[in-house]
Amino acid sequence: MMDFIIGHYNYWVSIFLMMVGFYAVISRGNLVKKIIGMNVFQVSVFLLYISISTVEQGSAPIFTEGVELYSNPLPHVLILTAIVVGVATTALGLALVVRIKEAYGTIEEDEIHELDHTL
Amino acid sequence: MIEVFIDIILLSFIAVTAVAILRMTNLFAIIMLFGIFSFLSASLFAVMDAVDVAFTEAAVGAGISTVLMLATIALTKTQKEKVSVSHRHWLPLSVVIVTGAVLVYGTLDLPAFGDPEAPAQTHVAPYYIDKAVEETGLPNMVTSVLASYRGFDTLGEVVVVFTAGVAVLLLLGGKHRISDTGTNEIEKNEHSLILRVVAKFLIPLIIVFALYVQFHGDFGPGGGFQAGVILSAAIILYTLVFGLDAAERVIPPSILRILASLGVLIYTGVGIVTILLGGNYLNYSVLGDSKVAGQHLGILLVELGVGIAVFAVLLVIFLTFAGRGRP
Amino acid sequence: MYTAVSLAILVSLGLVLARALLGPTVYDRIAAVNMFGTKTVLLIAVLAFSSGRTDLLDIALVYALINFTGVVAVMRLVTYGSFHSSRKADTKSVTADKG
Amino acid sequence: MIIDILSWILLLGGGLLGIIGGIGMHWFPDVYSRQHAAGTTDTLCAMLILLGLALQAGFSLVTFKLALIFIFLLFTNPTASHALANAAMQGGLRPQLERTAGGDNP
Amino acid sequence: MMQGHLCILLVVIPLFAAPIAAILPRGRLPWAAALIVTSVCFVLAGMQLWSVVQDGVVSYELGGWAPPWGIEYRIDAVNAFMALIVSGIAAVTLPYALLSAEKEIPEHLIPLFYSAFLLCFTGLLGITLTGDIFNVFVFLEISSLSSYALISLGRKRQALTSAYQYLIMGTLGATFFLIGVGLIYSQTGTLNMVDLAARLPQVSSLNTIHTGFAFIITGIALKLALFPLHLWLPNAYTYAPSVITLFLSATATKVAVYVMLRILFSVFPSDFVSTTPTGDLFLLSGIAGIISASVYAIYQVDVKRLLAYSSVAQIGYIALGIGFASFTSLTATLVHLFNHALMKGALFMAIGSIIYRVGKCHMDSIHGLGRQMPWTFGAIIVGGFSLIGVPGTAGFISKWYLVLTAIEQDSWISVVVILVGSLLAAVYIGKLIEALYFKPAVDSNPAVNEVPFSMLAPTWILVLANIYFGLNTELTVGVAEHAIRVLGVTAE
Repeated sequence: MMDFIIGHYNYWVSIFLMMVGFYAVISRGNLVKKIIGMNVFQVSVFLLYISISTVEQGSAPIFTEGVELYSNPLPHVLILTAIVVGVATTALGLALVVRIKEAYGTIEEDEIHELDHTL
Repeated sequence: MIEVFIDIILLSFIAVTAVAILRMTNLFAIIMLFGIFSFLSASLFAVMDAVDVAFTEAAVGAGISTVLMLATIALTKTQKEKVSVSHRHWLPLSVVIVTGAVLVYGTLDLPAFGDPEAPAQTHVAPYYIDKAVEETGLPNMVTSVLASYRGFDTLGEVVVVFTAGVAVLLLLGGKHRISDTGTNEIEKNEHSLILRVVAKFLIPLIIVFALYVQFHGDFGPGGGFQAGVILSAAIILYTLVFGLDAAERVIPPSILRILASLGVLIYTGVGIVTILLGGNYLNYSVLGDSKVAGQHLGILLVELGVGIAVFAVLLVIFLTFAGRGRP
Repeated sequence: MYTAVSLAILVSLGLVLARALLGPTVYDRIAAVNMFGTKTVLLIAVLAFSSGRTDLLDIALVYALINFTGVVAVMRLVTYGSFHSSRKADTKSVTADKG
Repeated sequence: MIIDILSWILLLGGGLLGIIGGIGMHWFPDVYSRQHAAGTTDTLCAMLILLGLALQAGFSLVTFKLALIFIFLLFTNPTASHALANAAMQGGLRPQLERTAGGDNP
Repeated sequence: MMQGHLCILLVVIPLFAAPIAAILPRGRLPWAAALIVTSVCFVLAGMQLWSVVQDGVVSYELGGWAPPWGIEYRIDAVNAFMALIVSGIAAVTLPYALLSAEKEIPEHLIPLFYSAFLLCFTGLLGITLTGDIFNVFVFLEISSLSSYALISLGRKRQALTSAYQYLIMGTLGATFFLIGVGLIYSQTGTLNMVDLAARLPQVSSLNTIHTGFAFIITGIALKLALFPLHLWLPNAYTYAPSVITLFLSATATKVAVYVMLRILFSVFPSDFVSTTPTGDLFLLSGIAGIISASVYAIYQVDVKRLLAYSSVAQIGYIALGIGFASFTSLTATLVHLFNHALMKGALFMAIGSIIYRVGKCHMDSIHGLGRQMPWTFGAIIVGGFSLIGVPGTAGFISKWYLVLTAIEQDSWISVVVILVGSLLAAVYIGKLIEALYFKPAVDSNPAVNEVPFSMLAPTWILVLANIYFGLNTELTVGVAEHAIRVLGVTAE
């Protein structure tokens, strides 16, 4: 039982982080906060992937004399790509937030809705 | 054993930080915490042997993303999130709980953390570990998988970054004048002397380090992407200390835009050259006399393309954000 | 021995994290973030030695650099209110609240 | 052998200072004194630990990198502390000159 | 020599052109570059489809590495057909784009605009052609990021908020997809679709695979705007620049449908999918989507929003086709993908022409314009009839096949829903035609002329295609049937 918990602790924490990030995205009305929540959500997915790639007693996937056991390089590559995608999305999202602020004068979702409906 | 222990402690820290991010309403404090969150996750990646990922996450998450978020709250002049009472919280909450429950259900069957016999470790990955060094001549398997075996993904990644640059320019690139600053004051730098002296000393070091990361990526953690981020961080530091105008005198934005395109073109171009030489797209083996030499040359070139593109795009993004609303 | 040192660093990380969470002023948080960055650098450096992977030092170096840039960015923002102007901003609004 | 012992002492000293600095961040009543606690211990702690590690490594590229990290921290910490205190002053926070019960805010 | 590289050139040519377009000077040069690139791609896609139908599946090893270690492009009739749709629509869109974009996009942004357009085009083609599930994610993000930016260029400020909303939903969808891929990878160790299909049957009873499957499907459903996850779509289509609305409505959701088909029918084993409630959920979503979106469409006063809701309803028909999962229904799905691209393309082009002339497309402000712009009005009539499913137009064919399946499967409720959906479509198209032709012209509108030839010609190419493919079904249905057989679904 203990082994099972230790062996899955990583996954569960990353799932917990996913829930926190996801909740921040869908429940908060502030546009910047949503983007930060999205970042948390994405980072937790990275954690999940890297947890999958880890090998106990393994070393980083850089060839060294005398080392036999390496951790899995493939998820690392995938996550490198995903991190880049994440920062690209963040930059675009924040640029949108700046423009929304300029156009509406607020970055709160409720107030934006009100402004659009009173038009 | 100690690594498992550190792993668990760091995971607990990161969980606490995430909850705090969710609960706080002061955006400035949230962004500070997000910096810590990124540092923590990067450390976790380092502990879990994903050195390249740790490298990138620290530079991107704690560096670029945080700076961009700061720029955004500066531009939107919003420090506090309004918490509305009208929101119905049960709907998002139940969606999240269902999602989490499904995920936990899914992980019950996952092999234990670190199991070397897990399917993920036994099918495709061993090929890279056994053959990559021999086939590409690079000790860093992450680099060889990144630039060669899955080189097309990496091309896509560079294009994503480029797209973000185009998108930010489309959104914020135009001249936008804010009304309240009529006086065109001369950029007189009031930043403390200490900071300027230190920055003058550090920036060359950072640039040298970026070049080291660019070309050492074949052997250790690093590569084009990380080098590009670090190099742009150096210029960002310069901008922060000496002012935006000074930075734009050093690197004019028009040059940066050309560099960004150039980086992508180098990567795509290498692929086209390999087709012309009779290989498949991005098959670097045809570039050199021997297979390994070709791989080596190809990886070097595409990493260079990645470095240039990432450097230029991230800097364009930062400068566009920083220059928005400039009188 | 490395274990003892990493534990010590972890403890101080925890304390610093608590300061960052509790605030109360923005400056406390900034200081905490800065110190957190430094401690992470040290943790990674110690880890590099305890696991024998000196490659990790490169990462520690990047953390130190990013930490510095980040803190300067925050500082600039707090002092001037934006990344381009050199006029002193009214920063009272930033500093007071307890998040 | 001597070097080993010396390096252990340095490392442990550094670790201890780290904890003390962490406690210091909670012990003092206002930004400036906390900053003082953090700033001073932080730099020294980093110095001791990195020096200890350098002794372990001997003279190589590793030492060079450690030295580089050290230079970074040496510059960044005091600069950051200075700029921070500066910013805090400008931001309107007055140092608290006398200790008051529960006096956390300006 | 280039024959073997056809599939990769399809992606690489626009990829190479996009950064060049970004640094070209203002003026018409970026447009010309984009026009040439998309036309070349259209021709290449045609050649690709021809060669695939003739010689069977093409596998292209990127970087010269054999799958599953390297990334593989795997072209069969399904994705060659999709690539043809995407590049065809792009090639017709561009001649139209010249004037429309000049009117709606600030001049200094034109080079970046076409660069982003090409990036979006690249992304969509990349998703279509790849045989690697992670590569799908990467190109999905390329197309999504560029479409967020393009949508935000609309002239009203709501364009910004709808782009933001789309960004959040789209990123959540992509991240869900990523989680699913990670879970699947953790139990199979591979990312190549063919390899996945070979390895999944052994592990398909595990929880992890079920969860991964659910996440992948949810992720794509978000991108697909499957009812009830469609909330981003009406806003995005309403406020985007006309050119972008027409391009995205005709391609982006179609590509997402393709990914869904690929995942459901070629990656996951069919006996696994049939144990899950996926089919029923699709049927349910299809039925609810058709009815509710059509009803919503009737009450819209903005013509673009009306058509956007109609798109959601059309996705409902596609969902029905996927839900039945039979040979006929999937054929109907593919044919409908193609036909819907044609009719929505034509309709949005016609609406774009109206916007070009009067600057808005509110129901009240277009009164009588049909008499002043007869050709544009004609396009709307034919496109609208196709949308309703009048015999003799393309729309009739796909609906006919769908009804056939529903009868085959004894699902009378679906038959009723399809018919009611068509009826509702007749109502909203009728409203549109009434406003355009039978209402007296608004006084405040100045008398307008027909739009220039460069905008009319692309519109009428699509209109004529609507009629042609309504009369001659051999080509579309033939290719679609061939494609469905490739997916491994055969007629009983």
